[in-house]
Amino acid sequence: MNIVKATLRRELLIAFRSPGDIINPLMFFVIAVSLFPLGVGADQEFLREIAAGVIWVTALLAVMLSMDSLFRSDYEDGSLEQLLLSPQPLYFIILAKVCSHWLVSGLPLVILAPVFASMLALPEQGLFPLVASLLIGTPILTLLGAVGMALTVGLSRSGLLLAVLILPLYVPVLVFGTGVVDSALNSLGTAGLLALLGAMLILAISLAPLAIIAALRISVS
Amino acid sequence: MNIVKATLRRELLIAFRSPGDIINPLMFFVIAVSLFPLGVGADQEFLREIAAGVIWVTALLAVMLSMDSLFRSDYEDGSLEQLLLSPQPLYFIILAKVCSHWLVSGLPLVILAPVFASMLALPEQGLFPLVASLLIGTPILTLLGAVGMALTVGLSRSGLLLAVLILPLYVPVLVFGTGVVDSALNSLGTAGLLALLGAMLILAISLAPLAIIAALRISVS
Amino acid sequence: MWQWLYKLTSPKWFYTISGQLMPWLVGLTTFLLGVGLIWGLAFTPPDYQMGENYRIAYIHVPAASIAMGCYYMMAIMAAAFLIWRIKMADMVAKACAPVGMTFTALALFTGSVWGIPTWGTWWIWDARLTSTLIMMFLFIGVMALRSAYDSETAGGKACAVLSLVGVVNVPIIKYSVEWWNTLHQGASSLSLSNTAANPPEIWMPAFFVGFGLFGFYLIAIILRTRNEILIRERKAEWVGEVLSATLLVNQGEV
Amino acid sequence: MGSFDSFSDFLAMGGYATYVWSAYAFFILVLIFNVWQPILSRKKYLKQQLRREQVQQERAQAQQKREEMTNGSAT
Amino acid sequence: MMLTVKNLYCERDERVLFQNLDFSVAEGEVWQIQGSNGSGKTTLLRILCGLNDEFTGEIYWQGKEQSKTRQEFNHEVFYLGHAPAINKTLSPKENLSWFCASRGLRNNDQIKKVLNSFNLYGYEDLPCYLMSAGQQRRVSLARMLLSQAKLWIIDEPFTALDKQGVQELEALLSAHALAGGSIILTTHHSLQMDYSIRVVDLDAMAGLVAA
Amino acid sequence: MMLTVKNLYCERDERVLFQNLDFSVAEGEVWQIQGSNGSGKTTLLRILCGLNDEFTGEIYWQGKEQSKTRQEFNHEVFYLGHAPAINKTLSPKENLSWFCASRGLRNNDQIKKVLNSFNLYGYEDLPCYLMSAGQQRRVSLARMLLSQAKLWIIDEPFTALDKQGVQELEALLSAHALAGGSIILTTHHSLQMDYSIRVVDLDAMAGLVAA
Ligand code: HEM
Ligand SMILES: Nc1ncnc2c1ncn2[C@@H]1O[C@H](COP(=O)(O)OP(=O)(O)OP(=O)(O)O)[C@@H](O)[C@H]1O
Ligand SMILES: Nc1ncnc2c1ncn2[C@@H]1O[C@H](COP(=O)(O)OP(=O)(O)OP(=O)(O)O)[C@@H](O)[C@H]1O
Ligand SMILES: [Mg+2]
Ligand SMILES: [Mg+2]
Repeated sequence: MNIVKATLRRELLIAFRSPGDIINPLMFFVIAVSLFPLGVGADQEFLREIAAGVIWVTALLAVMLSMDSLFRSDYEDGSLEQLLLSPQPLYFIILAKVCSHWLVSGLPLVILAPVFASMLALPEQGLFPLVASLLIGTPILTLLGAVGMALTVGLSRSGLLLAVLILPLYVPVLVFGTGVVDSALNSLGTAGLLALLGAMLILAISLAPLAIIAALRISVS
Repeated sequence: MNIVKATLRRELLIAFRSPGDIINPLMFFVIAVSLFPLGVGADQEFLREIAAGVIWVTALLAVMLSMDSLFRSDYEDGSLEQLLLSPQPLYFIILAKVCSHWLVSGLPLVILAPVFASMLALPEQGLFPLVASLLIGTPILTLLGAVGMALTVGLSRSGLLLAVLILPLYVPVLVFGTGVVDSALNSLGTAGLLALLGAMLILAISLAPLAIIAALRISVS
Repeated sequence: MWQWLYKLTSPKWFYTISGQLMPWLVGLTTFLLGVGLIWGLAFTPPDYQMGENYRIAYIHVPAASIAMGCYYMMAIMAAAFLIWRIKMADMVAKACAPVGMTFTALALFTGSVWGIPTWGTWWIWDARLTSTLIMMFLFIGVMALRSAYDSETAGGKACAVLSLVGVVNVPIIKYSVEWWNTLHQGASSLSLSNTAANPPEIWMPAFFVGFGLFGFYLIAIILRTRNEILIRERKAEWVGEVLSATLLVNQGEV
Repeated sequence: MGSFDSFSDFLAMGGYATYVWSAYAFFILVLIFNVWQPILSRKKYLKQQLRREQVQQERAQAQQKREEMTNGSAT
Repeated sequence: MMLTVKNLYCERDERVLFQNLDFSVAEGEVWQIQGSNGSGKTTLLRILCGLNDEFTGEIYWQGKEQSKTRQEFNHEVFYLGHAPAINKTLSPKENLSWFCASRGLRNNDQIKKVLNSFNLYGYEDLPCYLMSAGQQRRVSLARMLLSQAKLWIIDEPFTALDKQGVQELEALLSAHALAGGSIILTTHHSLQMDYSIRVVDLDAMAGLVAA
Repeated sequence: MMLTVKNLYCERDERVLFQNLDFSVAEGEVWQIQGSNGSGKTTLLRILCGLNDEFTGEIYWQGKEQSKTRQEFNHEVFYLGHAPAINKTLSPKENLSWFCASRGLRNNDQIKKVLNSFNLYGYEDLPCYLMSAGQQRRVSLARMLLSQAKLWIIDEPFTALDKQGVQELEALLSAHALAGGSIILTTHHSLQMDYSIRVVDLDAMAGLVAA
């Protein structure tokens, strides 16, 4: 698919030209994670218990807050209209856009997560499950967030509205994601939960773009 | 001061006309606080240890994210220019603006905090110190956030930039704020720490408006 | 004295003087760093407690203190820019942020690496570590703000305001974090080995590396500032001459 | 080799080789970055300046040509 | 007939923008939509190209109902709205190459030629935010030529163009119509084309909603 | 002389917008700043009222340096920019009453009268987002009368006004000047006032930065 390649190329180029879009979600993640030990105390014993939960919740907030750059500038400069009038299959264009957004805002979090997890004293056997769960979970977050963003991009001051709309939808991902790490720490199998997350991802990949397209049509008109 | 009264009146009117500005930070706070038990596990013993920290970190994020509505619309419709050209003392106008913003976005958090603290099993002797620390601490957060907002209001795509700028500056408030609750739970005196927070508030009230004015002049020109 | 300070605010003077000074500075720095590093790495006896790994101190300690100094320098330059509108001050402040960030990163990295054998973990939420981490965030924040502005002057002013707000906060952060930590866990278990109590063979190389690294810090700042001068003053006649001269030389290779 | 018995001893750093040498490697990295990046950006700037001059010349020539053509057709 | 509009009706905020609107655009025709500010020109163009469905009435594309031949319609129609649809961090070349891909074309070699013909030589690789409003407009218009569409629907194409740019664009529009293409456009500028132009006047169509 | 400008120079993006600009505005004078798009009219007005300090040269207000008499200057000068400075969730009355407070005036009773004179009778308590662009503009202009300023600096005041609105505004400007006030304005519309108007033409002032 030529259009998928072209869209990926375009989005990644834009992201690398305005590095804030990549760095800021990552920095938000890093700073917010560092706030927790300051808030709840630096006791190692204690930190390891909350490490996975804190990392997951913060990653979730970072992904949600990074959504703003997905459709906003396209909406404002009229590219979104052109996109909706494209004769190429919209489903794949949207998927490529969301995918590249995940690559620049979600993937760096996943890569950096183990560093901060071990700063929060997460035991070693929890590291790999954490990364695996984030790797499968954050794309779901990005897809769901994209639906919310598509719904609110036409509103002049969306701000925290997006948070109120999509945070509740994030709950299952959070529960299963932290569940994976929990099972690993309790020496239980993680395959089942990861498979469940995988199934959710497949569901999101197949349905979310349709919802996004519908939402974008509403926002543009 | 007539102008202070008039500014308070105007800001509160605007806030009550667009209730999202009041409800959304509160909803964000509520949802984000509820995510933590889901993320770190619902064990009561354990939740009580993190309750104060989680409430403080979430309140801090909510305040930070609510800042967008402080100067954004004034910047866009040109009111900010008029404000900077006012012959009245700017210091007090700005202070009145920030104060009314705290009244609609910070105060509700403070009022709702004990409810969520007890949902997170915070022991009773921690409730009053928590509220007291939030009552003194959130205005500091609002003032510092206003400086960051004033610096970024002119940028077309600020996004998470505000978070990167001001979250590090929030650290002392967070540390002293949770310190108050901690001391109370360990049956130590809280007066000293609260006095320290109060001193920081006075410092912020006297210096932050100056920084805000300087930053707004930069953003508007 | 005043005249000299006044001269410093002239980009042209800074450019020429720093250009003349550079070879000396580079020579001195290479000498100090070279002697210090070789001495420290190979010729000082091992520490009776930590063995060989204390050799990390030769870079860790100066890196940390220069990073902190860099933040204060940035704030002073910010004040000079805001109050007296000295353009040179803004150019130096702009150079301070990335240099300070890399030095902070160096202190963090060497400290963490050192922590693995000595503390058994590469990170604890100790007061000094936490405040160093936050200082790194402050540097990154300043850089992010500047890159978000299109206009050079507006970005400079905004960064100046932020640096000053930050510098008011730095001591408060340091103090608060120190206070916070002692309540939760004893800092005594982490007390860092005291260089003053050690014999001169151990701390002499530290002086060499320390001053050498400081020299390097100056070089890094000067290099960036010189670039900035060329870019911002490109319309000045003397820069035009410098540019066309270097362009002529470079045309061959480009 | 100073306080070490042999060069391999020096490399081994009393068993702390990974820590000491990785710290020094990062140190060298920081040194290189802080010199290399400004030099690189200086080169880039010079190149850009050169290209700008070229484009300006080309545009001036193209403009001149167009003017000549329109003048020619007018007379 | 390429595009046929039957009995179109649209209202907004209690005000009828147009009603009983009928017209057909044939090959080689240029239609101008006229009307004062806020009379509904932009709204009409967006309805025609399918971005707005708050209307009643029928639109046919080459005899078939427009909403049922979307893909084909999108292939053969090019829309340019008020907004330039140019990403400012990308260069003209990058912007246009994505545009070509989004229309399923592979004419990357043509991009440079088209840019030259729009007087953008030397700007191909400059990020668009460094360009003036008029130059950005030219990049936006360059897509018209690349699109290979039969019908161009363009909203205020002359904004931000200087005198020379206006003349060139008028020549381009005439050439497209002469080659058998069709054009629907709005403009506040008075067209100076050697080509007969048909007009829809929306001011005459407005009215109040019957209570 | 109310406002004296000496040797003003301003450049942007390598382009000199104006240089060696000198003029003095006396009481009862109306000055129009002319120039094509992007020639620097808005920039000049913002410099004059102190919102922009990226310039060299001197500005005097009633003989004193402007930057040293800020408070007095802000009292006696009214600026209206491109943006209307109207909060859309507030009603005209609420908007204007804050404006009065921000200038230290207590003329709440006048607000209604002024609104009536701007043909906004019945709209005093409607939130502004329900009003048309022209009506919003009138609310914005109403502040001119309320401000009690001697010098009005107004950027494109005629935008979005209908014919009648334009006539009324022109009459208002003349009246202000006749009463001894001064005006500096920009407009693309050709003024039809019975009043002699002085002109600064910025197109003549532009130039390239010396290499
Ligand atoms: C990530 C971990 C670490 C960070 C961020 C860090 C940071 C710092 C800072 C900010 C200073 C102060 C420099 C000054 O005041 O001039 C310092 C000094 C010092 N650090 Fe570290 N450090 C870390 C780990 C370690 C470790 C593991 C050791 C050794 C066991 C160590 C030993 C020292 C010594 C000996 C000094 C000099 C002490 C003094 O002058 O008071 N550091 N470090
Ligand atoms: N999103 C919207 N929601 C509600 N009403 C709208 C919307 N956009 C435009 N309108 C109203 O619809 C009417 C027609 O607007 P439209 O943009 O079509 O006018 P236009 O003829 O293109 O004007 P212009 O000459 O200014 O471009 C206007 O009265 C406007 O107020
Ligand atoms: N914030 C800015 N930063 C840099 N350049 C700017 C900025 N705003 C405007 N300019 C440039 O300054 C020049 C003058 O702009 P200005 O807005 O003063 O023009 P104007 O005469 O008011 O135009 P118009 O008739 O369109 O209102 C333009 O070339 C513009 O590109
Ligand atoms: Mg229109
Ligand atoms: Mg203007």
